[in-house]
Amino acid sequence: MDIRVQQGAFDIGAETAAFAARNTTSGAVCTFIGQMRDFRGADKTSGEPIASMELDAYPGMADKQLADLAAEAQARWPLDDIAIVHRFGVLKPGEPIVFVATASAHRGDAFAACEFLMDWLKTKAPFWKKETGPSGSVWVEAQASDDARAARWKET
Amino acid sequence: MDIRVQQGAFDIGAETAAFAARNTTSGAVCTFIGQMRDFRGADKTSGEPIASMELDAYPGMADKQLADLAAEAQARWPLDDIAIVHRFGVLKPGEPIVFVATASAHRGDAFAACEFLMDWLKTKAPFWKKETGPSGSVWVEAQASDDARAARWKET
Amino acid sequence: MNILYFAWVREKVGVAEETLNPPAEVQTVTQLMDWLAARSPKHAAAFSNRASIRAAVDQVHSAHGAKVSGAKEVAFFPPVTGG
Amino acid sequence: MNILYFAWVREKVGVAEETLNPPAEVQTVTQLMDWLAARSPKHAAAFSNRASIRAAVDQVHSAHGAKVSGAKEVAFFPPVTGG
Repeated sequence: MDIRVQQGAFDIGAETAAFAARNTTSGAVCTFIGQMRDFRGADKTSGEPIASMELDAYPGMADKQLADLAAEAQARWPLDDIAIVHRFGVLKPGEPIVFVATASAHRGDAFAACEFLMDWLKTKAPFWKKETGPSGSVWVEAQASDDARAARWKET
Repeated sequence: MDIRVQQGAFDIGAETAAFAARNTTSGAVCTFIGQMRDFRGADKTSGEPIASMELDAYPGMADKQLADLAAEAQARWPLDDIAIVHRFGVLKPGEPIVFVATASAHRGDAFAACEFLMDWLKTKAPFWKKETGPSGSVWVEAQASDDARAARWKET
Repeated sequence: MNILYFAWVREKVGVAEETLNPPAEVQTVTQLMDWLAARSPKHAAAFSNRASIRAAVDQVHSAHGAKVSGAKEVAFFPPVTGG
Repeated sequence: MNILYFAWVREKVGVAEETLNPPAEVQTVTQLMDWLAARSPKHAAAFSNRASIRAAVDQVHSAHGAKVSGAKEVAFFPPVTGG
Protein backbone atom coordinates (compact mmCIF):
# COMPACT_ATOMS: atom_id res chain seq x y z
CA MET A 1 0.00 0.00 0.00
CA ASP A 2 1.38 3.37 -1.02
CA ILE A 3 -0.42 6.54 0.10
CA ARG A 4 1.19 9.93 -0.47
CA VAL A 5 0.08 13.54 -0.15
CA GLN A 6 2.71 15.65 -1.85
CA GLN A 7 3.39 19.15 -3.14
CA GLY A 8 5.55 18.19 -6.11
CA ALA A 9 4.27 16.93 -9.44
CA PHE A 10 4.23 13.18 -10.01
CA ASP A 11 4.83 11.15 -13.16
CA ILE A 12 1.75 9.17 -14.18
CA GLY A 13 3.74 6.74 -16.32
CA ALA A 14 6.25 6.02 -13.56
CA GLU A 15 3.49 5.59 -10.94
CA THR A 16 1.56 3.17 -13.17
CA ALA A 17 4.68 1.19 -14.10
CA ALA A 18 5.82 0.93 -10.47
CA PHE A 19 2.37 -0.18 -9.29
CA ALA A 20 2.07 -2.85 -12.01
CA ALA A 21 5.66 -4.00 -11.40
CA ARG A 22 5.03 -4.75 -7.74
CA ASN A 23 1.73 -6.50 -8.56
CA THR A 24 2.64 -8.78 -11.46
CA THR A 25 0.68 -11.67 -9.94
CA SER A 26 -2.56 -9.69 -9.93
CA GLY A 27 -4.58 -10.33 -13.08
CA ALA A 28 -6.32 -6.95 -12.96
CA VAL A 29 -4.97 -3.44 -12.41
CA CYS A 30 -7.27 -0.40 -12.61
CA THR A 31 -5.99 3.16 -12.40
CA PHE A 32 -7.63 6.55 -12.33
CA ILE A 33 -5.94 9.88 -12.99
CA GLY A 34 -7.66 13.14 -12.15
CA GLN A 35 -6.14 15.97 -14.20
CA MET A 36 -6.51 19.69 -13.75
CA ARG A 37 -9.09 20.96 -16.20
CA ASP A 38 -8.41 24.08 -18.22
CA PHE A 39 -11.95 25.52 -18.04
CA ARG A 40 -14.39 26.48 -15.30
CA GLY A 41 -17.67 24.71 -14.60
CA ALA A 42 -19.13 21.65 -16.27
CA ASP A 43 -18.87 22.63 -19.91
CA LYS A 44 -15.67 23.04 -21.90
CA THR A 45 -17.26 25.33 -24.49
CA SER A 46 -18.91 27.84 -22.16
CA GLY A 47 -16.53 27.92 -19.19
CA GLU A 48 -13.84 30.57 -18.94
CA PRO A 49 -10.23 29.38 -19.11
CA ILE A 50 -8.30 28.59 -15.95
CA ALA A 51 -4.69 29.73 -15.76
CA SER A 52 -3.71 27.95 -12.54
CA MET A 53 -5.15 26.20 -9.55
CA GLU A 54 -4.22 26.15 -5.90
CA LEU A 55 -5.04 23.06 -3.89
CA ASP A 56 -5.34 23.82 -0.20
CA ALA A 57 -4.81 20.76 1.98
CA TYR A 58 -5.05 19.66 5.61
CA PRO A 59 -1.99 17.44 5.46
CA GLY A 60 -2.21 15.44 8.71
CA MET A 61 -5.89 14.67 8.21
CA ALA A 62 -5.43 13.99 4.49
CA ASP A 63 -2.93 11.18 5.16
CA LYS A 64 -5.19 9.68 7.81
CA GLN A 65 -8.34 10.04 5.70
CA LEU A 66 -6.79 8.43 2.60
CA ALA A 67 -5.44 5.56 4.74
CA ASP A 68 -8.93 5.08 6.20
CA LEU A 69 -10.47 5.02 2.69
CA ALA A 70 -7.91 2.45 1.55
CA ALA A 71 -8.64 0.28 4.59
CA GLU A 72 -12.37 0.52 3.84
CA ALA A 73 -11.78 -0.54 0.21
CA GLN A 74 -9.67 -3.50 1.35
CA ALA A 75 -12.41 -4.58 3.74
CA ARG A 76 -14.99 -4.48 0.95
CA TRP A 77 -13.12 -6.08 -1.97
CA PRO A 78 -10.39 -8.73 -2.23
CA LEU A 79 -7.51 -6.43 -3.25
CA ASP A 80 -3.82 -7.21 -3.58
CA ASP A 81 -2.70 -3.57 -3.43
CA ILE A 82 -3.80 0.08 -3.44
CA ALA A 83 -1.94 3.27 -4.33
CA ILE A 84 -3.19 6.82 -3.80
CA VAL A 85 -1.14 9.92 -4.63
CA HIS A 86 -2.72 13.36 -4.14
CA ARG A 87 -1.08 16.70 -4.78
CA PHE A 88 -1.51 20.04 -3.08
CA GLY A 89 -0.10 23.51 -3.75
CA VAL A 90 -0.10 25.29 -7.09
CA LEU A 91 -0.91 23.31 -10.25
CA LYS A 92 -0.95 24.15 -13.94
CA PRO A 93 -3.65 23.02 -16.39
CA GLY A 94 -3.21 19.43 -17.54
CA GLU A 95 -1.16 18.42 -14.52
CA PRO A 96 -2.30 15.36 -12.61
CA ILE A 97 -4.03 16.06 -9.28
CA VAL A 98 -4.70 12.54 -8.09
CA PHE A 99 -3.65 9.00 -8.98
CA VAL A 100 -5.53 5.97 -7.63
CA ALA A 101 -4.62 2.37 -8.50
CA THR A 102 -6.04 -0.97 -7.42
CA ALA A 103 -4.79 -4.51 -8.06
CA SER A 104 -6.92 -7.63 -7.74
CA ALA A 105 -7.28 -11.12 -9.15
CA HIS A 106 -10.53 -10.07 -10.84
CA ARG A 107 -11.30 -6.99 -12.87
CA GLY A 108 -14.74 -6.35 -11.35
CA ASP A 109 -13.18 -5.91 -7.91
CA ALA A 110 -10.35 -3.71 -9.27
CA PHE A 111 -12.82 -1.41 -11.09
CA ALA A 112 -15.29 -1.19 -8.20
CA ALA A 113 -12.62 -0.44 -5.59
CA CYS A 114 -10.94 2.20 -7.78
CA GLU A 115 -14.24 4.01 -8.45
CA PHE A 116 -15.25 3.74 -4.78
CA LEU A 117 -11.92 5.28 -3.70
CA MET A 118 -12.35 8.21 -6.10
CA ASP A 119 -16.00 8.79 -5.10
CA TRP A 120 -15.23 8.78 -1.38
CA LEU A 121 -12.02 10.76 -1.81
CA LYS A 122 -14.06 13.46 -3.59
CA THR A 123 -16.36 13.89 -0.58
CA LYS A 124 -14.04 13.04 2.34
CA ALA A 125 -10.41 13.91 1.59
CA PRO A 126 -9.58 17.39 2.99
CA PHE A 127 -8.51 19.29 -0.15
CA TRP A 128 -9.97 22.49 -1.56
CA LYS A 129 -9.51 23.85 -5.09
CA LYS A 130 -9.13 27.51 -5.90
CA GLU A 131 -9.14 28.30 -9.61
CA THR A 132 -7.58 31.43 -11.07
CA GLY A 133 -8.79 32.76 -14.44
CA PRO A 134 -9.28 36.11 -16.22
CA SER A 135 -12.02 37.15 -13.76
CA GLY A 136 -10.01 36.35 -10.67
CA SER A 137 -9.71 33.54 -8.14
CA VAL A 138 -12.67 31.49 -6.98
CA TRP A 139 -12.98 28.59 -4.53
CA VAL A 140 -14.59 25.68 -6.38
CA GLU A 141 -17.93 24.71 -4.89
CA ALA A 142 -18.71 21.13 -3.94
CA GLN A 143 -21.05 19.39 -6.35
CA ALA A 144 -24.23 17.59 -5.38
CA SER A 145 -23.40 15.00 -8.04
CA ASP A 146 -20.30 14.02 -6.04
CA ASP A 147 -22.41 13.47 -2.91
CA ALA A 148 -24.80 11.34 -4.97
CA ARG A 149 -21.97 9.25 -6.41
CA ALA A 150 -20.47 8.71 -2.94
CA ALA A 151 -23.85 7.74 -1.50
CA ARG A 152 -24.14 4.85 -3.98
CA TRP A 153 -21.48 2.99 -1.96
CA LYS A 154 -23.16 3.41 1.44
CA GLU A 155 -23.89 0.09 2.99
CA THR A 156 -27.55 -0.54 3.73
CA MET B 1 -8.10 6.85 -30.89
CA ASP B 2 -5.32 4.27 -30.78
CA ILE B 3 -6.15 0.60 -31.30
CA ARG B 4 -3.35 -1.94 -31.69
CA VAL B 5 -3.13 -5.72 -31.84
CA GLN B 6 0.52 -6.63 -31.51
CA GLN B 7 2.86 -9.52 -30.89
CA GLY B 8 5.54 -7.63 -28.99
CA ALA B 9 5.35 -6.66 -25.33
CA PHE B 10 4.23 -3.13 -24.49
CA ASP B 11 5.25 -0.77 -21.71
CA ILE B 12 2.37 0.05 -19.37
CA GLY B 13 4.04 3.18 -18.03
CA ALA B 14 4.78 4.54 -21.51
CA GLU B 15 1.26 3.75 -22.75
CA THR B 16 -0.33 5.50 -19.76
CA ALA B 17 1.96 8.53 -20.00
CA ALA B 18 1.37 8.90 -23.76
CA PHE B 19 -2.41 8.60 -23.35
CA ALA B 20 -2.52 11.19 -20.55
CA ALA B 21 -0.14 13.50 -22.45
CA ARG B 22 -2.43 13.68 -25.46
CA ASN B 23 -5.51 14.20 -23.25
CA THR B 24 -4.39 16.88 -20.83
CA THR B 25 -7.68 18.75 -21.19
CA SER B 26 -9.71 15.74 -20.03
CA GLY B 27 -10.37 15.87 -16.29
CA ALA B 28 -10.66 12.08 -15.98
CA VAL B 29 -8.49 9.27 -17.30
CA CYS B 30 -9.26 5.64 -16.42
CA THR B 31 -7.00 2.74 -17.41
CA PHE B 32 -7.20 -1.00 -17.08
CA ILE B 33 -4.32 -3.44 -17.42
CA GLY B 34 -4.95 -7.17 -17.73
CA GLN B 35 -1.84 -9.07 -16.71
CA MET B 36 -1.00 -12.71 -17.27
CA ARG B 37 -1.70 -14.64 -14.10
CA ASP B 38 0.82 -17.16 -12.78
CA PHE B 39 -1.75 -19.74 -11.61
CA ARG B 40 -4.57 -21.71 -13.20
CA GLY B 41 -8.24 -21.25 -12.40
CA ALA B 42 -9.91 -18.80 -10.07
CA ASP B 43 -7.86 -19.33 -6.92
CA LYS B 44 -4.20 -18.42 -6.43
CA THR B 45 -3.71 -20.89 -3.57
CA SER B 46 -5.14 -24.01 -5.23
CA GLY B 47 -4.29 -23.48 -8.90
CA GLU B 48 -1.17 -25.02 -10.40
CA PRO B 49 1.52 -22.61 -11.62
CA ILE B 50 1.57 -21.46 -15.23
CA ALA B 51 4.94 -21.24 -16.96
CA SER B 52 3.82 -19.50 -20.13
CA MET B 53 0.77 -18.62 -22.15
CA GLU B 54 0.07 -18.53 -25.85
CA LEU B 55 -2.54 -16.13 -27.10
CA ASP B 56 -4.02 -17.24 -30.40
CA ALA B 57 -5.54 -14.36 -32.38
CA TYR B 58 -7.62 -13.73 -35.49
CA PRO B 59 -5.76 -10.54 -36.42
CA GLY B 60 -8.00 -9.05 -39.14
CA MET B 61 -11.16 -9.58 -37.15
CA ALA B 62 -9.49 -8.49 -33.87
CA ASP B 63 -8.65 -5.03 -35.28
CA LYS B 64 -12.17 -4.65 -36.64
CA GLN B 65 -13.85 -5.94 -33.47
CA LEU B 66 -11.85 -3.64 -31.16
CA ALA B 67 -12.61 -0.66 -33.43
CA ASP B 68 -16.32 -1.57 -33.30
CA LEU B 69 -16.20 -1.78 -29.48
CA ALA B 70 -14.49 1.62 -29.28
CA ALA B 71 -17.13 3.14 -31.58
CA GLU B 72 -19.89 1.65 -29.41
CA ALA B 73 -18.29 3.13 -26.27
CA GLN B 74 -18.04 6.54 -27.93
CA ALA B 75 -21.71 6.36 -28.91
CA ARG B 76 -22.72 5.59 -25.32
CA TRP B 77 -20.52 7.99 -23.31
CA PRO B 78 -19.06 11.46 -23.95
CA LEU B 79 -15.41 10.41 -24.37
CA ASP B 80 -12.43 12.47 -25.52
CA ASP B 81 -10.25 9.48 -26.39
CA ILE B 82 -9.87 5.69 -26.21
CA ALA B 83 -6.81 3.45 -26.40
CA ILE B 84 -6.82 -0.34 -26.65
CA VAL B 85 -3.64 -2.44 -26.97
CA HIS B 86 -3.94 -6.24 -27.05
CA ARG B 87 -1.10 -8.71 -27.39
CA PHE B 88 -0.97 -12.10 -29.03
CA GLY B 89 1.72 -14.80 -29.28
CA VAL B 90 3.72 -16.18 -26.37
CA LEU B 91 3.61 -14.36 -23.02
CA LYS B 92 5.35 -14.88 -19.71
CA PRO B 93 3.67 -14.59 -16.26
CA GLY B 94 3.24 -11.00 -15.11
CA GLU B 95 3.37 -9.55 -18.62
CA PRO B 96 0.53 -7.28 -19.66
CA ILE B 97 -2.02 -8.82 -22.04
CA VAL B 98 -4.32 -5.87 -22.59
CA PHE B 99 -4.33 -2.12 -21.92
CA VAL B 100 -7.54 -0.08 -22.16
CA ALA B 101 -7.70 3.67 -21.47
CA THR B 102 -10.53 6.19 -21.60
CA ALA B 103 -10.49 9.98 -21.26
CA SER B 104 -13.53 12.09 -20.44
CA ALA B 105 -14.50 15.33 -18.72
CA HIS B 106 -16.18 13.30 -15.95
CA ARG B 107 -14.91 10.31 -14.02
CA GLY B 108 -18.20 8.39 -14.08
CA ASP B 109 -18.09 8.26 -17.89
CA ALA B 110 -14.40 7.34 -17.96
CA PHE B 111 -14.92 4.47 -15.48
CA ALA B 112 -18.08 3.14 -17.14
CA ALA B 113 -16.62 3.19 -20.66
CA CYS B 114 -13.38 1.50 -19.54
CA GLU B 115 -15.23 -1.28 -17.74
CA PHE B 116 -17.67 -1.70 -20.66
CA LEU B 117 -14.75 -2.02 -23.10
CA MET B 118 -13.11 -4.72 -20.97
CA ASP B 119 -16.36 -6.64 -20.45
CA TRP B 120 -17.23 -6.66 -24.15
CA LEU B 121 -13.65 -7.32 -25.22
CA LYS B 122 -13.67 -10.41 -22.97
CA THR B 123 -16.67 -11.88 -24.81
CA LYS B 124 -16.19 -10.49 -28.35
CA ALA B 125 -12.54 -9.95 -29.22
CA PRO B 126 -11.16 -13.01 -31.08
CA PHE B 127 -8.32 -14.14 -28.82
CA TRP B 128 -7.82 -17.54 -27.18
CA LYS B 129 -5.53 -18.34 -24.25
CA LYS B 130 -3.57 -21.57 -23.96
CA GLU B 131 -1.79 -22.00 -20.64
CA THR B 132 1.25 -24.23 -20.20
CA GLY B 133 2.09 -25.62 -16.75
CA PRO B 134 3.56 -28.76 -15.16
CA SER B 135 0.63 -30.92 -16.36
CA GLY B 136 0.80 -29.68 -19.96
CA SER B 137 -1.00 -27.17 -22.17
CA VAL B 138 -4.70 -26.42 -21.85
CA TRP B 139 -6.97 -24.03 -23.72
CA VAL B 140 -8.62 -21.74 -21.17
CA GLU B 141 -12.39 -22.16 -21.11
CA ALA B 142 -14.71 -19.19 -21.41
CA GLN B 143 -16.34 -18.21 -18.12
CA ALA B 144 -20.06 -17.77 -17.58
CA SER B 145 -19.21 -14.84 -15.29
CA ASP B 146 -17.74 -12.97 -18.28
CA ASP B 147 -20.97 -13.45 -20.23
CA ALA B 148 -22.92 -12.19 -17.23
CA ARG B 149 -20.71 -9.10 -16.90
CA ALA B 150 -21.02 -8.33 -20.62
CA ALA B 151 -24.81 -8.76 -20.50
CA ARG B 152 -25.10 -5.97 -17.90
CA TRP B 153 -24.31 -3.47 -20.66
CA LYS B 154 -26.96 -4.71 -23.13
CA GLU B 155 -29.36 -1.97 -23.97
CA THR B 156 -32.96 -2.78 -23.09
CA MET C 1 -14.34 -19.43 -49.69
CA ASN C 2 -11.58 -19.17 -47.06
CA ILE C 3 -12.30 -21.30 -44.01
CA LEU C 4 -10.25 -20.39 -40.91
CA TYR C 5 -9.87 -22.36 -37.68
CA PHE C 6 -8.62 -21.06 -34.33
CA ALA C 7 -7.54 -22.48 -30.95
CA TRP C 8 -8.57 -26.12 -30.35
CA VAL C 9 -10.73 -26.17 -33.48
CA ARG C 10 -7.55 -25.57 -35.49
CA GLU C 11 -5.67 -28.20 -33.51
CA LYS C 12 -8.39 -30.80 -34.13
CA VAL C 13 -8.78 -30.05 -37.85
CA GLY C 14 -4.99 -30.00 -38.22
CA VAL C 15 -4.79 -26.94 -40.48
CA ALA C 16 -5.27 -23.23 -39.85
CA GLU C 17 -6.90 -22.38 -43.15
CA GLU C 18 -8.46 -24.05 -46.21
CA THR C 19 -9.78 -22.58 -49.45
CA LEU C 20 -12.87 -24.53 -50.44
CA ASN C 21 -15.86 -24.22 -52.71
CA PRO C 22 -18.90 -25.54 -50.87
CA PRO C 23 -21.87 -26.44 -53.14
CA ALA C 24 -24.75 -23.99 -53.58
CA GLU C 25 -26.99 -25.85 -51.12
CA VAL C 26 -24.62 -24.96 -48.25
CA GLN C 27 -26.30 -21.73 -47.23
CA THR C 28 -25.97 -21.43 -43.42
CA VAL C 29 -23.22 -21.79 -40.82
CA THR C 30 -24.81 -25.07 -39.64
CA GLN C 31 -24.91 -26.45 -43.20
CA LEU C 32 -21.27 -25.44 -43.68
CA MET C 33 -20.30 -27.28 -40.46
CA ASP C 34 -22.21 -30.38 -41.69
CA TRP C 35 -20.41 -30.23 -45.03
CA LEU C 36 -16.97 -29.69 -43.41
CA ALA C 37 -17.52 -32.48 -40.85
CA ALA C 38 -17.96 -34.94 -43.74
CA ARG C 39 -14.56 -34.10 -45.23
CA SER C 40 -12.37 -36.16 -42.87
CA PRO C 41 -12.36 -37.84 -39.44
CA LYS C 42 -10.37 -34.86 -38.11
CA HIS C 43 -13.02 -32.42 -39.34
CA ALA C 44 -15.71 -34.68 -37.86
CA ALA C 45 -13.93 -34.62 -34.47
CA ALA C 46 -13.51 -30.83 -34.59
CA PHE C 47 -17.22 -30.31 -35.26
CA SER C 48 -18.56 -33.04 -32.95
CA ASN C 49 -19.68 -30.60 -30.26
CA ARG C 50 -21.40 -27.79 -32.14
CA ALA C 51 -22.57 -26.00 -28.98
CA SER C 52 -18.98 -25.12 -28.14
CA ILE C 53 -18.18 -23.71 -31.58
CA ARG C 54 -18.66 -20.09 -32.58
CA ALA C 55 -18.52 -18.70 -36.12
CA ALA C 56 -17.60 -15.43 -37.77
CA VAL C 57 -18.80 -14.72 -41.31
CA ASP C 58 -16.59 -12.17 -43.04
CA GLN C 59 -15.12 -11.27 -39.62
CA VAL C 60 -18.48 -10.64 -37.93
CA HIS C 61 -19.72 -12.87 -35.07
CA SER C 62 -22.61 -14.89 -36.54
CA ALA C 63 -25.18 -17.34 -35.18
CA HIS C 64 -25.29 -20.90 -36.50
CA GLY C 65 -28.41 -20.02 -38.48
CA ALA C 66 -26.67 -17.12 -40.29
CA LYS C 67 -26.14 -17.15 -44.06
CA VAL C 68 -22.74 -18.07 -45.47
CA SER C 69 -23.63 -17.98 -49.15
CA GLY C 70 -21.51 -15.32 -50.83
CA ALA C 71 -19.13 -14.99 -47.89
CA LYS C 72 -15.42 -14.70 -48.62
CA GLU C 73 -14.19 -15.79 -45.19
CA VAL C 74 -15.79 -17.98 -42.55
CA ALA C 75 -14.01 -18.71 -39.25
CA PHE C 76 -14.70 -21.36 -36.61
CA PHE C 77 -13.43 -21.14 -33.02
CA PRO C 78 -14.34 -21.77 -29.37
CA PRO C 79 -15.82 -18.96 -27.23
CA VAL C 80 -13.18 -16.24 -26.94
CA THR C 81 -10.93 -15.95 -23.85
CA GLY C 82 -8.72 -12.90 -24.44
CA GLY C 83 -8.33 -9.80 -22.34
CA MET D 1 -7.00 23.66 21.71
CA ASN D 2 -5.63 24.21 18.19
CA ILE D 3 -8.22 25.69 15.86
CA LEU D 4 -7.44 25.34 12.13
CA TYR D 5 -9.13 27.06 9.21
CA PHE D 6 -8.99 26.05 5.55
CA ALA D 7 -9.96 27.49 2.14
CA TRP D 8 -12.36 30.46 2.32
CA VAL D 9 -12.92 29.98 6.03
CA ARG D 10 -9.21 30.69 6.54
CA GLU D 11 -9.37 33.69 4.17
CA LYS D 12 -12.35 35.16 6.04
CA VAL D 13 -10.89 34.64 9.53
CA GLY D 14 -7.54 35.97 8.31
CA VAL D 15 -5.37 33.37 10.06
CA ALA D 16 -4.69 29.69 9.39
CA GLU D 17 -4.42 28.58 12.99
CA GLU D 18 -5.09 29.79 16.51
CA THR D 19 -4.36 28.22 19.88
CA LEU D 20 -7.25 29.02 22.21
CA ASN D 21 -8.74 27.86 25.49
CA PRO D 22 -12.53 27.86 25.16
CA PRO D 23 -14.41 27.80 28.48
CA ALA D 24 -15.77 24.52 29.85
CA GLU D 25 -19.32 25.26 28.68
CA VAL D 26 -18.18 25.07 25.01
CA GLN D 27 -18.86 21.36 24.52
CA THR D 28 -20.02 20.93 20.89
CA VAL D 29 -18.90 22.04 17.44
CA THR D 30 -21.87 24.42 17.28
CA GLN D 31 -21.01 25.95 20.67
CA LEU D 32 -17.39 26.35 19.54
CA MET D 33 -18.56 28.16 16.36
CA ASP D 34 -20.77 30.45 18.51
CA TRP D 35 -17.83 31.22 20.79
CA LEU D 36 -15.40 31.81 17.88
CA ALA D 37 -17.90 34.03 16.00
CA ALA D 38 -17.98 36.38 19.00
CA ARG D 39 -14.20 36.92 18.91
CA SER D 40 -14.08 39.46 16.03
CA PRO D 41 -16.04 40.75 13.02
CA LYS D 42 -13.84 38.55 10.79
CA HIS D 43 -14.70 35.45 12.80
CA ALA D 44 -18.37 36.48 12.70
CA ALA D 45 -18.23 36.77 8.91
CA ALA D 46 -16.50 33.43 8.53
CA PHE D 47 -19.14 31.66 10.63
CA SER D 48 -22.17 33.56 9.27
CA ASN D 49 -23.34 30.65 7.09
CA ARG D 50 -23.02 27.59 9.26
CA ALA D 51 -24.65 25.27 6.72
CA SER D 52 -21.65 25.66 4.44
CA ILE D 53 -19.10 24.89 7.12
CA ARG D 54 -17.79 21.41 7.93
CA ALA D 55 -15.74 20.46 10.98
CA ALA D 56 -13.15 17.87 11.86
CA VAL D 57 -12.45 17.06 15.50
CA ASP D 58 -8.98 15.58 15.99
CA GLN D 59 -8.82 15.02 12.22
CA VAL D 60 -12.11 13.10 11.98
CA HIS D 61 -15.11 14.51 10.08
CA SER D 62 -17.66 15.47 12.73
CA ALA D 63 -21.24 16.73 12.74
CA HIS D 64 -22.07 20.10 14.28
CA GLY D 65 -23.55 18.33 17.27
CA ALA D 66 -20.34 16.41 17.98
CA LYS D 67 -18.37 16.91 21.20
CA VAL D 68 -15.27 19.11 21.17
CA SER D 69 -14.51 18.97 24.90
CA GLY D 70 -11.10 17.41 25.35
CA ALA D 71 -10.17 17.70 21.66
CA LYS D 72 -6.63 18.78 20.79
CA GLU D 73 -7.37 19.99 17.26
CA VAL D 74 -10.59 21.26 15.68
CA ALA D 75 -10.67 22.32 12.01
CA PHE D 76 -13.27 24.33 10.10
CA PHE D 77 -13.59 24.29 6.30
CA PRO D 78 -16.07 24.29 3.40
CA PRO D 79 -17.18 20.98 1.82
CA VAL D 80 -14.11 19.36 0.28
CA THR D 81 -13.35 19.66 -3.45
CA GLY D 82 -10.18 17.66 -4.08
CA GLY D 83 -9.58 14.75 -6.41
